[in-house]
Amino acid sequence: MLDQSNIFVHLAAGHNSPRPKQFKKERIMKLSKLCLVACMMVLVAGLIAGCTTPQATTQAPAQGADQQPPETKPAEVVIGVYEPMTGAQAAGGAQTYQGIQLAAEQNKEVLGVPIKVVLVDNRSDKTESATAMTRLIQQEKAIVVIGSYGSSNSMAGGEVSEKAGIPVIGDSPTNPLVTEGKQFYFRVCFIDPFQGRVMAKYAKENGIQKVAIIKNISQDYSVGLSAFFRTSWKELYGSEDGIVAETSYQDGDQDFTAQLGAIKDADAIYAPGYYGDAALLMKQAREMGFTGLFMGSDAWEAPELGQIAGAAAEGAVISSHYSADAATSPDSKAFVDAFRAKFNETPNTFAALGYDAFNLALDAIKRANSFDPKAIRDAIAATKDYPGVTGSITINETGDAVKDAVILQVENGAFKYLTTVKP
Amino acid sequence: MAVLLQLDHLVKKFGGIVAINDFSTILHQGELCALIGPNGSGKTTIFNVITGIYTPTSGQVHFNNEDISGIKPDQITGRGIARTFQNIRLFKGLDVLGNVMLGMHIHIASNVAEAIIRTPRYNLEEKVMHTSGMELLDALGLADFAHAEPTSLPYGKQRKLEIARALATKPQLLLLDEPAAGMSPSDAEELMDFITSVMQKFDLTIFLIEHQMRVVMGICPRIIVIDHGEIIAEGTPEEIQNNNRVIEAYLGVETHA
Amino acid sequence: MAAKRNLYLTLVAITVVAILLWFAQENLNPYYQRILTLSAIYSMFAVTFNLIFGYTGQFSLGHAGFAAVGAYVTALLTMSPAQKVANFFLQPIVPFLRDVELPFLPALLIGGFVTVLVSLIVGVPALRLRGDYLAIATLGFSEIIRVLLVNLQPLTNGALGLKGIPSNTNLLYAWGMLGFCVFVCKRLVDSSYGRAMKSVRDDEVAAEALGVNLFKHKILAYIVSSFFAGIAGGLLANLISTIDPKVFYYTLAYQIVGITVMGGMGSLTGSIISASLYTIFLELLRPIESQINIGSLQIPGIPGMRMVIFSVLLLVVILFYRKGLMGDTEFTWDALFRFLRKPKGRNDQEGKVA
Amino acid sequence: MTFEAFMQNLMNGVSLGSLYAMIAIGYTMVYGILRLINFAHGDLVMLGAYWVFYGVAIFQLPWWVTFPIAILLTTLVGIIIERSAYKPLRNYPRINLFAAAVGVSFLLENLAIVIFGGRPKAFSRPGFLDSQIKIGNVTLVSYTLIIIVTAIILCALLIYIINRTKVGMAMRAISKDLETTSLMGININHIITIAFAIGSALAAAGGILWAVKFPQLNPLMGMAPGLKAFIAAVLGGIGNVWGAMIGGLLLGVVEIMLVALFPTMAGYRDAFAYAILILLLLFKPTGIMGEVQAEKV
Repeated sequence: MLDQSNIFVHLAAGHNSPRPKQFKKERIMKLSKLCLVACMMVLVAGLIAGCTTPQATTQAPAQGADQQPPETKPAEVVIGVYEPMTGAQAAGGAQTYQGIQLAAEQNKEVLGVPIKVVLVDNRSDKTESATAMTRLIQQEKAIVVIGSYGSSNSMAGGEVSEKAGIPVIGDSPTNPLVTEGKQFYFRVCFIDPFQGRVMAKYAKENGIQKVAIIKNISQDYSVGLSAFFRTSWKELYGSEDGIVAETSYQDGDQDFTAQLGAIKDADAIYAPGYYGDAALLMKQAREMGFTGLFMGSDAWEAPELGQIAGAAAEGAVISSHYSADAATSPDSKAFVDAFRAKFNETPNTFAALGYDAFNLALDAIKRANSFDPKAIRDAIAATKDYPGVTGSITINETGDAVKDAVILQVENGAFKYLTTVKP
Repeated sequence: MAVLLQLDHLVKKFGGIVAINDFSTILHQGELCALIGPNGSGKTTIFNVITGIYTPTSGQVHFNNEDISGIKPDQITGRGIARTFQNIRLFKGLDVLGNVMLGMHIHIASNVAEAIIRTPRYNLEEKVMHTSGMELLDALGLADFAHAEPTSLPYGKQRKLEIARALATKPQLLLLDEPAAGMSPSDAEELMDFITSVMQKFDLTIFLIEHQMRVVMGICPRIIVIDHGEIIAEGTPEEIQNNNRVIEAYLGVETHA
Repeated sequence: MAAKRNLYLTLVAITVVAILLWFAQENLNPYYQRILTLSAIYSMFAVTFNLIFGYTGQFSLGHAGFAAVGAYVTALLTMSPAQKVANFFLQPIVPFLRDVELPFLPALLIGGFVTVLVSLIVGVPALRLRGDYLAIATLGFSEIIRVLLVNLQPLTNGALGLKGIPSNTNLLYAWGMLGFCVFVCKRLVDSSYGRAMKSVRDDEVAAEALGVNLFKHKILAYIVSSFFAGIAGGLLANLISTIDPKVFYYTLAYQIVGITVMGGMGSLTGSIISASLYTIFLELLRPIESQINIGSLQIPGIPGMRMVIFSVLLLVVILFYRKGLMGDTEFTWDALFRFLRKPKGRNDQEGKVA
Repeated sequence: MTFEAFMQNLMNGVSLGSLYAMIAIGYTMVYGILRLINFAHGDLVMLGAYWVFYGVAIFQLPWWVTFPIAILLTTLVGIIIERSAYKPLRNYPRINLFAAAVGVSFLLENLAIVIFGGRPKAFSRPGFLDSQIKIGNVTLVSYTLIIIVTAIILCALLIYIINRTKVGMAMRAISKDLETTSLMGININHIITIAFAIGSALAAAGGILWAVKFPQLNPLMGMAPGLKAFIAAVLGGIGNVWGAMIGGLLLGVVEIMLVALFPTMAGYRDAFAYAILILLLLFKPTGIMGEVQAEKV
């Protein structure tokens, strides 16, 4: 049907020979069609494979788990990870994954079965997050999933895992909506209403009288925290009068001078958002002569914040989940040391949360003594005083962790532990 | 004979440049009139004003005793004026028959929904368009190429196809913009015969732009000559040939004419 | 004769596909179901973009906005009042939106209609603009919609987005809607109105001189295009069950342009093939990012590598299949038979015409 | 608003606008010649900034060495892109070129994520750009003035090149009619490559100054400036260098002033920018400085 030698002759003829152009075009058309047919075949083959093989493997762990797990051991147990490795939130995803990698390295097996960690990139995108979760559950046969940095991604994944009945442990999605109405979604971090209150309380205790809020209006995280901060402020101060301004910016904005121009007379600026934006904001505020306090949130925590903002960041305070300085328990210290050894840097909140989420999953499997997702789910839900490196974790009835928050302060470009706030 | 087209003191300016200056003439039903003039003398601009591509700066265009100056080109086509273009403008994305059938689109009665559902009325209309399109192509000697790409046709046939496409709109007045441009003298002559035959067959009035005087001498009873947007002469071929201003305007321009 | 044969073949093919879809719906791994469903949704985006650009020549980049409107309307209409109240915990939802709850299909159609209405606000004035100016105006429009979605909290819940949208979209709905969309587009394109649309694309001046009302036909293509793009958006919302304004960033429109060009401008078949390949390849490339073991050799996965390779593939297709996978040809039974029977003969024939 | 506040905002707007302008003139030049909306332009901005980062952070080079090298490297990338992705498509419909530009932009962004990493990086300003200047009650950082001055110099230079040099004349000829120009014995490929090189160099310069003003680098940092510069170019009349300059300044000032005057409406800022753009296009479809191109019938 197709003369192979001819194809190469004509392709080799290249752009410079005008004569066989018509002929060449035909060949290329033909080639393209063959490619198409091939692709279709791959698709069909994939579909057939999908229909038949995986079903067999799913049953294995699940069924075996129902009775007596240690006797009928599956060949491996898959822990799925879906994090934004590309796209706008790639930074957070990468940090979280470092923690997970370390945890996976330290724990090669659970209940005597080797662990396989499968990372799937969710591209910081809802559609991809949903597909990624489906892949982890249906294709990779994960029995428990870790993820994801970014509440928006987590919500998309949560819809899929809920239907499939696979438990998920969120590492750092702090939006209350993530676990709302979900039986299978948990998290090892506190949620935004608490975080907002922590900062409002800090403001009150440190004599802040006038605050301005600058939020990233296109990020659910930032919008939520601002609202919770405002609510708590009102409770603590009795009125909203102290909030002298509330203004906003959008993803991609880097010039905050106009927003800052309006709020020169505030004692403090509360700007919950991602650290890249926050660093620029502080720098510009200081350049414009603002001398008050900067207050931020857990997403500020990154070594780059100090590097980007330089002197402008000095003294800024944030609420966060964890501090390597406050690592008092032996576990925490060991974690920090191991992390430094592996990655040559100090772990930040997200790495620590990833580490905790992974270890909590293993702990739940052990407590359930089973590979059955439902049993694991129940074990996670029953978690009480789990000694994580980010603090003691107790899962409440909504699936959220009840735990301490820490307040950190930027000192010489790094985050220093200031105090701990109980829930 | 009834007046079909009446141009009253047309003026068209582009910025400071006057492209047409006080142009007036009358075309009667069944007339074949030529508009000639040197390059850049404003011939095509007059066509563009008549067909609504440009609105006149001042003056009016009356067609069938209706003032049509300033209305949109497609509405003017709907009133019964069709045209061809100097540089052939066929639709590459449609085949030869499709180009002709497009010309009939203006007369379609079915609406879009009917076209999508393919109601009996639409199907009938489509069928009528198809057969009359084929008839038209047949009459102009293009039937063999009905499903060819228009750009694959030889040059002369592309010209004919443009005329066929214009005829499909069922015009009373046909404007031909240099139909013989780029043709050899013998081909041009043949085309002119073709035009007269079409004119009789379809009961048309034709207004025709030509660059070379010689081409229209034989067939046009009346010739208007313009230069710099103004009429410099009007009359029978003989009168034009002997007009001093015309000779002056063309001198040095038409060395081979 | 041949026409009748083709009609029967088409009917048989539709039946077979319908049965296959139904079977897949019941038995296929949900992961593959999701990929195939997404393929259908992206196909709808590509087909509708093809209609407005490939057939009518209007470079409209407003698809992200169309999809957003369709998605939000459909989502808000299908969510239960309780779910909506739970969602809007920062600022309560406006009462008239809180209390409506409609079945999926009517909600989808309403989503499509609302999309048309909203798109006309910019379409009516902007379709007078040509080429790139139209592109930037529509792109700006779609960004305006996104900004409004972010800011109008009582209507849209702002950046928090919506979650818990009933997951109504399945294979049958998605492919069924795609079928409906292709049917309408194909019928339109093949009709007298379609010829007029193509004439507008090829040469506006000549088209107008032949009595084609430019605006009417542009707006016609624009309406049909935005209607189905809105429906595709609604399908997407009910597939992923949660949406927020970031889903409808303007880059979505670029993706759609890329897919459509890959498939071939002016080929609906091409759009569908290309959209499906796009979705499938994105998934097929996933293993690249995980650790690969060849014997004792371990190649660590590089996160992000998938997207690099994918963009290279995209560029290769754009650079080497310059007319797209299908050019401007459609799948027809006759072409299939010719392809199967006499590939050589077809060469000669085409050579002659060209 | 007090006069000082107004001046402060105006200066901030002009400095932001100058950055837009610098990126927009590269955009508009490439468009003028090839009628190509080069969406990869924003990613060249990103590359320019990253080269400087690596030059300073890894190789410890002084800024006056890194800046030219970064511009040179970005120019090289621009030329490679033009030769490998755009040139082969020159005789195809413009939509193919557009799709190729989207593909290139996609590739550059994803490559940057893999190679540079997704985490934002800190860009350290050279000291002389970091000093504070106080004029009355208006506080300025020296880079603000340097950005404005650089933008004006580059724009003037570009206009000189386009209007006074042989290459510039050839560029103008190509933008009028590519085919005829090639018949006149001008090496089209050569000229187009030069145009791309200049455009890329401008993008790099814009990127470096962008990083000076906003010292935070991430692989997607070029998207927003790229889009804004495109809007600026369209506002000014795409293909027109002065227009791009004016469009950029206008956009910058409007963006800042809008938020400064209506702080509560800050969330709608982009919507206003687009609305202005659309309205302008409706009343003046070719932008502020664009020429009306009469179609020959």
